[in-house]
Amino acid sequence: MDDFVITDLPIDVGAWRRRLDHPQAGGLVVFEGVVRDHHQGRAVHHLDYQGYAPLAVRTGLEILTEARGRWSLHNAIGCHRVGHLAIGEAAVWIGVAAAHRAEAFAACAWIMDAIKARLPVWKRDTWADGSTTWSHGTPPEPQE
Amino acid sequence: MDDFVITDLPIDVGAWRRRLDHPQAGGLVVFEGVVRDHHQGRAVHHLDYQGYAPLAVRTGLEILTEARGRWSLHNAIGCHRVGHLAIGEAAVWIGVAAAHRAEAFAACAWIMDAIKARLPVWKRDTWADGSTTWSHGTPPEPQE
Amino acid sequence: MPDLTVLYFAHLRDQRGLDSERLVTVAGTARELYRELAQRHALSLPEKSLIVAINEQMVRWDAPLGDGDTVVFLPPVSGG
Amino acid sequence: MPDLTVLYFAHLRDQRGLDSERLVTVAGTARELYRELAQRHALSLPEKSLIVAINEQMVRWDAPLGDGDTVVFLPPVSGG
Repeated sequence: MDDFVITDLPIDVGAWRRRLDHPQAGGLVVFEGVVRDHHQGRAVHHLDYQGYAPLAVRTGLEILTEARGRWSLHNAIGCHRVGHLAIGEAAVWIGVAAAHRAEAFAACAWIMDAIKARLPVWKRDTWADGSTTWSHGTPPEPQE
Repeated sequence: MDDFVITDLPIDVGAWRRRLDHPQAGGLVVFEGVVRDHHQGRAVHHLDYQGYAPLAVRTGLEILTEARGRWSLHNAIGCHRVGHLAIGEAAVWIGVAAAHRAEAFAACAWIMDAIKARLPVWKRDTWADGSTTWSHGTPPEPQE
Repeated sequence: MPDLTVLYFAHLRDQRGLDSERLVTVAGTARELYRELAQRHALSLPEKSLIVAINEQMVRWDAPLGDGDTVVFLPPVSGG
Repeated sequence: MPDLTVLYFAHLRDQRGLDSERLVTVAGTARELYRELAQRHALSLPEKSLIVAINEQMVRWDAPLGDGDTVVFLPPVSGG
């Protein structure tokens, strides 16, 4: 199965969690990014994510490979949702399995920072009043 | 429901995860401590945990309350298993929901450090050869 | 003159009013292509806020364009 | 002389061979009780590695014992 996926279907967090099982892993850390009902003080109705899927998959896999190089991990996998997301739906899921918890926490947090900084995915808030705003965002880092 | 539980039944990680749902939470971080097939270079057959349940529940709730004081959290819950645990079973589950991921990561990692340092729970390894060893452990901190 | 596919995302998709288009351009580099498109379609994002990808690889603004290339100007990202 | 319940965990449970016991002691403090039990049952853990709890509260070693108290000597913990 693919270690990093872009999907327009709801994220099956139970299925992703089961993929982390590993007999040598003592610590599993999972991050879920979920659509909140507010953002910068305004009520949110829903979100839309667009993603440049082929480059996003490649970038996600590169981030996971970098994390496996920085820490001793048994597994590091994840996915990012695109399309229309309602409040409470998961936009991103990242799971890390390691022998010890410190590595799992550090790697999972680092992966999420890298996802936010580098994944070619864009978020648009639709506010409670129906107006929309693209998130300000971070210019992706050139990779030359 | 109780925010911190000591249980001799398998931890239902799906049910605990669902308790984290919160419309204002944008970041969920979950830690699972799982029984590994090895420890300090030796093959493990299974683990047994003993816990002083009433004090462990109180201590767990105190730790969660301290975490809610240190970070702005929407939820912080967890449980610790006692009794006989096979390889791959979860011994501890901690889940934190916050508006933003940095708080959720920091709080979840801190809670786990506190659990390891303070919860009156004891782990015994049963090795592949049938011999047993109580973990060296940390003296719990006095709370006066 | 290279025959290209250009994909649009986020603000640029809204401003262009298209997800993608095929076009033939006199532009020789990614920078020249963005300036041409920005002028024609009133694209508001400055070059310095964008990253260019050609054929799913991030490249420099002075990267040359070749026939059949897929070109994407990536706005500041906001995943997670 | 207080009538107490003592609970044992981990190494101390193995060494005592009991999960818990009721006993009447001449000991006036937690420290005196542990010394009495350690001598009688060859408990190997030094006082400085233990924490005392009386009635589910962690207390000092010189805490007095009262009738009906539940006393626990907590070995170094190893949860998680």
